Amino acid sequence: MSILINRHTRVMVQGLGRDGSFHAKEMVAYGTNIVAGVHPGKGGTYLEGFPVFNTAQEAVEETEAECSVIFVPAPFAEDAILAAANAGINLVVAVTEGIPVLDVSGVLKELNELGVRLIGPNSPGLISPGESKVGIMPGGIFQRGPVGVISRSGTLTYEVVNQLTAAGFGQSTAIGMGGDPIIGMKYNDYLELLENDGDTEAVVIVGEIGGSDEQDAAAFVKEHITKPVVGYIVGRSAPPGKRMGHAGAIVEGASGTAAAKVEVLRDHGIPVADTVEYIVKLISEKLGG
Amino acid sequence: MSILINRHTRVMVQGLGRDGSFHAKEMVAYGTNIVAGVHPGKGGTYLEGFPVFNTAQEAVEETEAECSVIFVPAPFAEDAILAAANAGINLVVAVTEGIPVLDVSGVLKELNELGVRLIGPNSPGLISPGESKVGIMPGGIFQRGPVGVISRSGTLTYEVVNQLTAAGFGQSTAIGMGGDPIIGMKYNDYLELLENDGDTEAVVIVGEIGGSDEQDAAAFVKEHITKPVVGYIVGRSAPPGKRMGHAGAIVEGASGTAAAKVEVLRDHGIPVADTVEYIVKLISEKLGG
Amino acid sequence: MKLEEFQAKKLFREHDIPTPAGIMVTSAAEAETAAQEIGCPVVIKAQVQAGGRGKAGGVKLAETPAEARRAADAILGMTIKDLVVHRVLVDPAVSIAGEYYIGITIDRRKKIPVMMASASGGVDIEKVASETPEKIIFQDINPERGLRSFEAKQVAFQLFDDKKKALAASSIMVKLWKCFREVDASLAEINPLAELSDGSILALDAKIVLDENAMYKHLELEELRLPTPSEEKELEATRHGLSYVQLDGEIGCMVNGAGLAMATMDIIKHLGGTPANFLDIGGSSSPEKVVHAMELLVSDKNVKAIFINVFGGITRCDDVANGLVKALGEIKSDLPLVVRLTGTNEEEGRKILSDFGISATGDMTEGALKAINLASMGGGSR
Amino acid sequence: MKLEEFQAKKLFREHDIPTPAGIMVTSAAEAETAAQEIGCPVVIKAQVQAGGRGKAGGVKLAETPAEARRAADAILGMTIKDLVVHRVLVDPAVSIAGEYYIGITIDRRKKIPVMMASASGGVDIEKVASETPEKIIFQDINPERGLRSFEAKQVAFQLFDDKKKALAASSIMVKLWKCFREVDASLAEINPLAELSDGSILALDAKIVLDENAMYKHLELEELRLPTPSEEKELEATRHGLSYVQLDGEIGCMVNGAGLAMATMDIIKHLGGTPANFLDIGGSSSPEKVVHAMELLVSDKNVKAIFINVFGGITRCDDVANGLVKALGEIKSDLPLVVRLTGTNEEEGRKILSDFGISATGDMTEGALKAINLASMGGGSR
Repeated sequence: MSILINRHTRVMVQGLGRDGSFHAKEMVAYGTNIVAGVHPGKGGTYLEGFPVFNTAQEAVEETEAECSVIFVPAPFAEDAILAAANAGINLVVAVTEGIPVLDVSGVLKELNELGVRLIGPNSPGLISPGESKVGIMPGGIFQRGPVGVISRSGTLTYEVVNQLTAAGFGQSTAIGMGGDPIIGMKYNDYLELLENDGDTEAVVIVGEIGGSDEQDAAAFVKEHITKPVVGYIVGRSAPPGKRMGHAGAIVEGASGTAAAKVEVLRDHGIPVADTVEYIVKLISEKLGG
Repeated sequence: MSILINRHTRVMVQGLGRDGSFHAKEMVAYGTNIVAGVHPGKGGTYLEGFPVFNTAQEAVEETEAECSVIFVPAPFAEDAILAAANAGINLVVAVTEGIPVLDVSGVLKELNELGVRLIGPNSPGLISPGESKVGIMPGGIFQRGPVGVISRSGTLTYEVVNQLTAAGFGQSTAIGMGGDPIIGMKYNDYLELLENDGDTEAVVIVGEIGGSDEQDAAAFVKEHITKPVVGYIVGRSAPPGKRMGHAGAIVEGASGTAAAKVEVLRDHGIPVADTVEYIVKLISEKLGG
Repeated sequence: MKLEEFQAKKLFREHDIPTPAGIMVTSAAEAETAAQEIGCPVVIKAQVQAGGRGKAGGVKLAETPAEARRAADAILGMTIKDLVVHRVLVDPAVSIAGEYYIGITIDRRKKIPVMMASASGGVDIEKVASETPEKIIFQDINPERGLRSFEAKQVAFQLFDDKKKALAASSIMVKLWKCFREVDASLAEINPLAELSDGSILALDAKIVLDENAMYKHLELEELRLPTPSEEKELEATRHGLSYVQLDGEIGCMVNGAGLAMATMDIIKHLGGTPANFLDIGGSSSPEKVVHAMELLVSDKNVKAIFINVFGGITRCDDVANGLVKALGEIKSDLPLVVRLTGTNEEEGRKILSDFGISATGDMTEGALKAINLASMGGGSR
Repeated sequence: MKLEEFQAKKLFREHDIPTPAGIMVTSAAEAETAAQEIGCPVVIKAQVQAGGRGKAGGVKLAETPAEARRAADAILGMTIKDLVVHRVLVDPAVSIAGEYYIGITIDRRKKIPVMMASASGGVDIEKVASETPEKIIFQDINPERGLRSFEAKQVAFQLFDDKKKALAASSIMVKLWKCFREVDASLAEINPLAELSDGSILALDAKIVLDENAMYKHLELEELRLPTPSEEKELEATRHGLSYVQLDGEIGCMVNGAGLAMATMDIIKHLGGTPANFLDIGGSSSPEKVVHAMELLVSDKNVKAIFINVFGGITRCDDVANGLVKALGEIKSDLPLVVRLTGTNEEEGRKILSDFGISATGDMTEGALKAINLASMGGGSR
């Protein structure tokens, strides 16, 4: 088991430019069940054995794809996400960085109406080790196991996962939610799924400055989650008002600081690690590894 | 019994200009349970004993109005309808004539989402004789009784009702759906309600050229309505491409002609009257009056 | 409000929809100059709001400016479906490789705008719709969200295999929607949407009908109104708060309410007469309105009798009667007149009329019959 | 991208939001001329992207053009919250009867824009929000439908009893939303929205922050960018595909990935060191990028040691190592350097570095500690 994706999930790739094509290959190599690609004008061709279509609608009709990963450049990504959602895809993973925030807000309204889940935008995707990966995460460092990882970041997730794997703690599913101010699914959505996932025994929340998602997660964990949860928040040394790489990583107001987040997590009984090594230690305590 | 409105229905009036004020008085005189008026800047005043508010939201909060009738001029009517619907009103009657068609289309999307019914626009309103009238129909000619009347017109409805009343056939509820190309509720919506109304024993459909609502009604009657239904279609002598008063009364394509409508109604077993007198005769046959 | 081709193309250009760079002219001499400016060959197209211009000889190819002059001379003044041609459009002739159809209209049943597209362009789309409906692709448009790029692409890739052409067509579709929405159209049509031999896509013809209800938002578009003589009369009526459509019968009708006005025409026809017009004077009983309405009826030389049919609802019959009396005092006409008056304060109203020498009836059928008889007796001396 | 007051007011005016007709100037002499043109009294306002200008002496009233000159002279060159004042806005002074607040921002939790309004304007709205939250009215905005007139009126009638004022305010709210939506803002604020003694309502101050993600849609707005010196450096980094924020510590950091870059700063601080910057070089290993990144670090005089922290994911470590070697060959600096390299093709990458004389570590904490030690030993000679 795992959440959201497994080896059977029928995945399509939208945007087969340089990045999209490269990662499509990587996903196929990892074992992801890629059934279709979408790229206007490339309809009728094949890539890595999967057929490419001109439109998302055609791709879904022909292949019954159920999940789509978006590599389309920012100016066209909104349209691509809506195309996927309206074609019948039920999980969209938007890797694209730089989609205007108000556009994402509008997209989410429509996706909610359609009952479609969105991961990202500006997300590295997600992986259920040994099953499937959708996005750009480096498959090699992941290992199947009992830890769910939910993060707002890419490389930091890899750092955390790498150390977990090295210490013998594999992952059920690891998710990069995306670094933008407005994103689709958030901690609480994933926490609920991980709580109900038979393979997951503990969860790591990797947070950062900006917004108050970590605070929301703390309250949610206290009320709804029975499995052990461990937190880690970066950006303690970030000055206010400055965007730290991610569009969403900017301290505005008191609640957006790392200190505030750490405090709320701890107040809600969630141990917070100061370093990546300490995450492993906390997980090891919880799981008795 | 009656449909949509009765003596208990809490009605508010939006737009208390010359027409709105006049008809508000007429409604009060008829016995309609007017609980509030809405007119920006007139908040805090009273008209005919009911309080006036600056916004629909305030009016609904304070008076629990459930039905609103719109007399606001066309350029502001879209906003007024949305204000009512978002404030919690569940039946909006738009008397206003001349709202742009595309704007009505957008309004209906939102009203559907909110689960709010719209009568009109460009509607004379509706009346449940002896109970309540919402709109501009002349109460005096109506009489309580077993006939439901659904019409696309105003004065023609009065003509029909006048003769029905004179012949001793009162009305359960009479509705003017509105003369615009896009309107909220249509024949089928009303037919379904009248079918389930204990007081209604027969229904008169008053149709006209333009669109294909009468054809849709014919199919619906055949499939879903057990009570006797009588039809009457005007505009037999209307030339194609010309707007006959109502924005919606224009023959475009073969299905919009009176002849086509009469034929389909008859094909579905609905007798169609050639004159108003003949409507009364048909009803009298059905109800044995 | 229907726009002529050259006007619709102007709106298209303002919305970045590619169209031939044509020039509208009103004389043969100007057509020659325009042809020189554009470069021959050119096409001379009659500007009338009627289909079938080509068959009627209203579209001609010209290889030289002199030919353009002759063609324009032949077309200007021509009558196509009762409409006299006052304007021609001089368009550069293009080399057509394929003809397609795109149109956006209002679907009354779905209560939303709908785009239709077809690879069978250049012909009567209603005919395609009825004979080979499978050749038409329908795309619903959410009125709040508009036509999105992905929706347009879904349609365009069904028309074109080639990426460049499909993307060009989908871009035109989205722009056509934007134009439709911005001007509050009830119809916007490109027929044909042409694929030229160089692979480019452009709107070779253009049709736009504007929503009369929305004209208050678009005062600049009001200036595009080019009414035909019969529309001129309807417009004049509109300015006086009347709704008027001229027909060719003998009984002039004046009615309060559009539905009742249609019913009045129908009963006249049903009883063997011929209605001369549709005329709705609305709910008000203002004498001025009635005067204008009477003037409209009297000015119609076919009218042999007048039937005034009023149902007093909110409007009281006595008010209406007073208005009528005042109006009739101002109108010089000996056309026979039948008045039917019923509803609120009917008695009072009839009394006012009878004091004026008019005996009103309360029954519509009776009134109609009386008017028909008077008309058949030859009507008044005029 | 934060706009200065005079820029935000210009956008407001373009969206028909009433604001004082002020003039932005960059010298005291121009301020005097502007005051003459506008008519005294005027207000001279420092144009800096910082709150609390008034308290800092950055806003002065002038009764005569000469006074305006003196005021501008005093304000220009002043430093407010580390920002030097280069521009002042000369606004006509107005007679204020009341101060209100309107702002539109993005609610990350609700994932929609939200309007806030308060009768307590002219003060720090965050303070009002935390101390007397009941004084703020919140209005959700549907991102697809925008702020509608009826929603604005619901808010405006809570601020104003008077119809004219309420309708003026609600109209400003709708226009503020239109401005917000059209320029893709993440914040648009009027504080104060002033009621003048003549009963009119206008935007006395203006604040707009634009969404950097949306700048590709608004190339004309890019020209409004007036970076401070530190922003200039950040912008230069952005042009090279880097994400850079300068701090005031001693350890220059270069990291791939924003989250890991923050974690790197945190571990340095956790271990007792001070990070000199945030620097994310992204996923690519292009030597050019690394060269620019090194130049950024070396140009910071506070830096005493450099810590390069790379986690090879999709990017392979050997590629990164090659890039580093090439880059380091081009950069002249004897700052001590610590490289941490791990992930995909780690072995190959470390070999390439060690051939170049750099012994990379695989552990982030170890690398950070080493950099801190090197920095505390005084760093390289510069």
